Amino acid sequence: MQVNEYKPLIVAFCCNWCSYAGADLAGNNRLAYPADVKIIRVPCSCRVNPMFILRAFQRGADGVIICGCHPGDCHYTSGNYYTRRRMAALFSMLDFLGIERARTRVEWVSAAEGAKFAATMNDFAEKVAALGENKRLEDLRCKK
Amino acid sequence: MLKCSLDKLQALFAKIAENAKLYLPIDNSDGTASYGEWSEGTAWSNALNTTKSPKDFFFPQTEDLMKFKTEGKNIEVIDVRRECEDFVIFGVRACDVKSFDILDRVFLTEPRDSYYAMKRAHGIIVSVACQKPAETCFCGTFGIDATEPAGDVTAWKSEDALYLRANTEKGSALLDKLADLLEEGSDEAVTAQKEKTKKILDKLPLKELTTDAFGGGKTKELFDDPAWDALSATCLGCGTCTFVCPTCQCYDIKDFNTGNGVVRYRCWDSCMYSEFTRMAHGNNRLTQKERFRQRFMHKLVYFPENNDGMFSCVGCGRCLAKCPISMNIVKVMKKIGGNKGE
Amino acid sequence: MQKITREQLLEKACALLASGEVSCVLGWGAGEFGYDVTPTVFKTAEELKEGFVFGDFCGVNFSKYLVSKTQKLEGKILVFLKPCDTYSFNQLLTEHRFDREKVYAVGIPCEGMADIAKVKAIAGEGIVSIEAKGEKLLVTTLYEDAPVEIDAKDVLAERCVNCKSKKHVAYDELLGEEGDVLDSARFDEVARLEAMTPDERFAFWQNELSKCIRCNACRDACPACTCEKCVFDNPNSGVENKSPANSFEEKMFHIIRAFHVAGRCTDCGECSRVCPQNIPLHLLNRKFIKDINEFYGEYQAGAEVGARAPLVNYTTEDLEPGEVFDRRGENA
Amino acid sequence: MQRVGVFVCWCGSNIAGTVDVQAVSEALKNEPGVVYSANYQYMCSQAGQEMIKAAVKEHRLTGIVVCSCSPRMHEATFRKTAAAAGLNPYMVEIANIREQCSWVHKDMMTGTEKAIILGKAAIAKVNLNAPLTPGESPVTKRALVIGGGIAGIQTALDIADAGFPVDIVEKQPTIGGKMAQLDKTFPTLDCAACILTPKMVDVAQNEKIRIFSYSEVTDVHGFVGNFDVKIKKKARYVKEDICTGCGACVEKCPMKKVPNEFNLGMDNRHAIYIPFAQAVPKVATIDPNACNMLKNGKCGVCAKVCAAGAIDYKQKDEIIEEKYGAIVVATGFNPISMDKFDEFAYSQSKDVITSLEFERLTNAAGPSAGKLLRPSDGKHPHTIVFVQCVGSRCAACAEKGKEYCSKICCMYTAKHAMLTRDKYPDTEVYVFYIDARTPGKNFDEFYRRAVEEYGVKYIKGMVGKVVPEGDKLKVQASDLIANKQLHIDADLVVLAAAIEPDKSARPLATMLTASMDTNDFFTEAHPKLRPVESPTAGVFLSGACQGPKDIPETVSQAGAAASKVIGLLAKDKLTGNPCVASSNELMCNGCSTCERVCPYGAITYIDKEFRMPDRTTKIRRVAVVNPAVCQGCGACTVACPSGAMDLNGFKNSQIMAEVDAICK
Amino acid sequence: MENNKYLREEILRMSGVNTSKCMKCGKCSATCPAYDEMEYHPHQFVGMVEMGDIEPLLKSESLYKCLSCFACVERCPRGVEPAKVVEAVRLVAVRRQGANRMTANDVPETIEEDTPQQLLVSAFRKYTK
Repeated sequence: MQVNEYKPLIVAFCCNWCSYAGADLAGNNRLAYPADVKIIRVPCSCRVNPMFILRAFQRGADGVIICGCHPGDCHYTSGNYYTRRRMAALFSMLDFLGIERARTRVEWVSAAEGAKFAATMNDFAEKVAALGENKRLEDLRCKK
Repeated sequence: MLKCSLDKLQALFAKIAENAKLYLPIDNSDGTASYGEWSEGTAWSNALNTTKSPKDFFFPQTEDLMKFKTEGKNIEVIDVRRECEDFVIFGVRACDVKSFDILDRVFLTEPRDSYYAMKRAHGIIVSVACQKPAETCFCGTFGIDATEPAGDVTAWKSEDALYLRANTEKGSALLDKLADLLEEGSDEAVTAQKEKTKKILDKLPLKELTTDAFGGGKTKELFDDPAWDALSATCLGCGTCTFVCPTCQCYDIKDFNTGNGVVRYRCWDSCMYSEFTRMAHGNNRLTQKERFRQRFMHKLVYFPENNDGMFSCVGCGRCLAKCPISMNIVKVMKKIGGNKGE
Repeated sequence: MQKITREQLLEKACALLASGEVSCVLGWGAGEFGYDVTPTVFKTAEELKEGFVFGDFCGVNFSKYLVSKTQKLEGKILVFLKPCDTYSFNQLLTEHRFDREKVYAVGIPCEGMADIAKVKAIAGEGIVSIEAKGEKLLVTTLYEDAPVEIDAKDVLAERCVNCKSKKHVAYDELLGEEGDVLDSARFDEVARLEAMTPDERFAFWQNELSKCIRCNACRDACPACTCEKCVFDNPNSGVENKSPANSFEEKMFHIIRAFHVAGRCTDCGECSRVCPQNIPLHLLNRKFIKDINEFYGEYQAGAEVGARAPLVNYTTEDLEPGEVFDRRGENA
Repeated sequence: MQRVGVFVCWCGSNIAGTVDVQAVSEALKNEPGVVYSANYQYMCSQAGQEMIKAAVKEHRLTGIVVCSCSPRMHEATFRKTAAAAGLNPYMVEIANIREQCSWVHKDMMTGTEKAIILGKAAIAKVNLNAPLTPGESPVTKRALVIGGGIAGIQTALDIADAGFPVDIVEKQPTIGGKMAQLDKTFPTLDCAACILTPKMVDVAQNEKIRIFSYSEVTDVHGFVGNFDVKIKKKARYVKEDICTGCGACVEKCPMKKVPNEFNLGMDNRHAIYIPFAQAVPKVATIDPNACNMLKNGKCGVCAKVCAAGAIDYKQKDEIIEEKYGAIVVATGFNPISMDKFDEFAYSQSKDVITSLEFERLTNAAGPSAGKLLRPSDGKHPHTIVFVQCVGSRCAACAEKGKEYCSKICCMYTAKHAMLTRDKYPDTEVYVFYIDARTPGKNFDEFYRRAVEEYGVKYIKGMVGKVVPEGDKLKVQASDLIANKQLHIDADLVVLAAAIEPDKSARPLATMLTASMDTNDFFTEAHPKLRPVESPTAGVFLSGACQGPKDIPETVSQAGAAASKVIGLLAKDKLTGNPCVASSNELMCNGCSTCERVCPYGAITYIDKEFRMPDRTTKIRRVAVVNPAVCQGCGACTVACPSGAMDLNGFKNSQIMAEVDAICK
Repeated sequence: MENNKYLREEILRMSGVNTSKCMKCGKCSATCPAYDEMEYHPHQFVGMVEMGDIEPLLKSESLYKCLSCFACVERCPRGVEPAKVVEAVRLVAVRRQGANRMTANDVPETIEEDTPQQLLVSAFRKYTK
């Protein structure tokens, strides 16, 4: 019997000004990345509440990535600096609880970095796929 | 009276576990005990009581009631009730056994709660008499004899043997299955054991606590007692007392949207919470004082009023041990009503 | 150092009540067995003389009560603050949670409070009364003929063994001598967990958090959790939940709670003290504190009023979230 | 419940090539709230838009989901369409099925599946959308310029030129700033006073401009278009409107030994003084710390000699309250203190001076009337050593120097060296440099001229120490190219001190809630694209307060800031972005956490009375977001522990609904 | 060159200095009191270690001319700490030869009669680690 190839579900939060535009640029340049990466547009990476990340895992995501402007380039001047601290603390805590490090990531992608966006998503999807399904932060009720 | 030598205890457990799941108090690493499923080698805890009461077996903290699924404009309702298997709860103390009577009053009178009833029908309770009551114990206040617990089977533990007596048909059936490991025993050891325990029960610091001031019909007298203010002044409004209480039975029903359908479940709720029984018009009890009063008035006045004088406290002492601010029913009983100044 | 006595506190409280400086006293009320002390609002000298106690079981952090009590009670409130409580006191002031003018804070030195579980482990069950005698505790039980003598040092609560400071950072008046900020080993246990493999850590927390009964005692006792409405109680927050239906919800609650108090938690240890299931919740908070110290420089919440907490601050040179792990190295 | 219409765009074959648009619109038909679903070749075309408008009418739609290209492309288009159909424009959501789906996936099945999920997410979001209306606020047509140096002057002139009233607040008794103290300006070597003072006069004569000299801003409230500012006009004990600036009082004042700050303390002034001849306003000021009359009530000479009767010893500080639509910060810079640089013997010898002091020494109006004489003995120096980068690019110790390059020193040092050699060809001039940085029009040519035509000895290396010995300064330095240690007996050592923002900038930034970097330079809204705006709306930056700058740069930035101000003041009303944060006051703790992360100072606190459930009332501090100032980043929403703060258009519930839909 | 790379890293590790911070201003050498005695000067130590050109330094007498007065450390505007680099190179040289540059017996000949005892003691502390 053939086993279905496991494909991780990835939620990508992208800031409107840099990373979402970077994702658009990846599209313009037809740079492929896995279809299991789904993007949610937020005004700024600092809009991403840890609750959203946990929610995604609860609902079946296998990896969550947050993309924002490069430090210093934030449209709102300081949003991504807060993101950087919040996520450093949060990811460290998830690691402390024994949740795999490779399931979460923060990446800075500018509006000009379509190639970086695609490469990042390919790499992230690969790393998450290597971990297999998210078992440590899953909610069985939400499984099909 | 039947008897099983203590060195055959594990064999006894194994025998029980052949036919039904067996749950018993197990020691935790932090000095507390909690109910867990027996598997080979699992030791029975000596602890007086578990932190969480065994009400979980019949009325778990969360319990799925049903599921819905929407497909287009149609709703499909899925019954999640399943016939459950027999199970044995071993080592239940007198107070906790009594708590089941109280829960039965709530869940088994019409309209019967089918979820509770199902589990209750399949649960076999093996109680065990207390030998080392704690300072927080006051089951005597509610007429419970710690040395003579009810249940399907009652057990007494002596130096070398466990004495067993079936009280119900379910109990007899259980003991019949264990016949190979049991022998006839005399009452003497048990009587001696009881006498010894009674001496300690007589020394308990809360021995004098009475329910004289409480019971049905006392609402008017006690409701506006000025002492409620001071008693409730520092209550945090957490649910610790209700969640460790063997008799608290309030629950909330909630829907959880899984994305693939909705699970309707119930979970324990606490009258100490500000959201408790919130309705369209808002909350009934607006201050912590009113919520605090509700909990104790319910246990000591309203419940007996509706249940032939049965108090809905069994004196297990869990809330005395666990309340973060050490406020509890005993302090309430001493300040409210006739016990004042005692 | 001279230990502070009940009589000293009583005298102070009665004097302040008599002078009209304060209208009530937030203090410790006597219990049934010597260890079950209840925080109590005393309004008269008579009430104080009858019910006020002070001893080795007065661990309650009163700071949080000030949020509601300064709103509800008329006049000034006298509150006794141990060194660790003063940090919470300051943090609440930083967050404008109560009116400083309505509080008269008396700092009292603290040699550490006892953990009743540790007392029981030594003296056994059935404790009827506990009496302090110098550095010793005399424990009378149902099962021992003579009182059991215990060294108070041997039964210190974990948070007191690893006390971070004997210095009061806020008070109107200080009784006794001022202490110092201490070098404590409070992060050792966090470091021990960090050194485990992820699988071991997962197993550890899975086991601990599975005990959670969501009684909310940790939240309701926490001086940092003073939200008018907690997100977990708010049907519109999207994370409202009343009971841990499964292991995800257990983790969710504790992760979010720890995150919400990160940078604001003063490490007073109330969460672990009140947990009926003995879950070492303080380790989650300490993990955040340790990380913040390591990533962004030492920070003690509540050390000064008005300080900007690390998670609402930044520098342009902060480390990247990915570097957190590079720095710690791959363990396992 | 929303009535949602779904419109799937083919975008020719751009989308339809890899996404089965028919299947997508079919699949989305059954989603909750959807009452209409269609697809069309080009949704953004006239016909496509008409189709949407018709559907809104026919199906009484309350929300629209367009599955099409990126919202960055056509969100505005479809919002207009919705508005034209009578819907609130913010009831539109876009599912990006082109850039983020059809263009990155090759397989039809994959593309279709993903497009359906993205569509579901957009539907889930739009179901929770609420109509949003951008707020409007009026604009006070008056600008405030803080700082009266060349930056402030140019900004004020340009704004006034466009017809808007401008006030300049200057803390010194005169405007003019640092430029007034300079002698010549690089690279053209025209005299600073010759080009600056006419501008100062223009300011004085311009009817649209008011000058508050000897004044400070003490309080700022409000927001873009509506600032309420308090200005403290310090008592100068001279009635400004009466004083003619004749100078009789100055001449007669017996208190003559007050160090003259305009000449950096290298000579003295009187207790009553006019900083320099071309001061604007040309009005005398009494230094209260030096005046005998003010200190002891004895003297009163100036009052006696003043024919106009302008002296008023009883004058008090005055607070002026004014409303402004825009604020320009032009607080400028200062050289850093040389106290920590013991190795250069600055505090040991009068003959070790800073470059600004050198400017005064060579200035005709300076202490030596323009003759280059040693401050110690008034002799002509024959060997002069210039040291660059004193305190600049200094990463070793934050208390000592600055990590950044001060940018102007290379050029003014070349100027000083060149002018010295020009006027006094017998002087040996050494310049010790680490790098000579001369990017700028005609800058490098200027520096090369100093070397090639004027014979200034540029030595790559740093001075290690300066030791005064007799009337000489023993200079020990490195010549890195010759690999030698040099020992020079110098007569004068000139230190190119790093420059730092004026000390008044930090408290001002706090008042303005404008952000600053670690060096106390104001931060610009975007380093490349919005260089003259502060992140705080309505606050603009001009000159060296934003970073080290020379005069040409300062003037061009001043003009840019002015044009931004004019653009703002030209509007009668400001329309905000409706996707702003708002606080639910019932849940707000008033803890100030959100205030701390807000980059715009959009959050303030009020004490509000609440009726409690138990019918008592309680006054609580709660946050209020000013929608005119908030830019909608959402930093506050995550900082808020109680979840009281939410962001319109990107509410917690909306984002979580998207997450749910995607993960389903 | 492999060896040099290793050596360079070792020196950087031992000294704790980041030589790449150097801006080549020469202030260290400008301030160095032993400059004239040295073949390679403080800034050259920093520059040569950064380039991995370390062998000449190891062979140079300059190593022992540095007085460790730390003037260069004090004056460096970049916080590079050249004296620590010199010290580290010196340590490498001493380790290579497996002994100190001089033995105690070599010392008396080289000192002047009025050299203070204090100087000898501190010199010994320094050079016999």
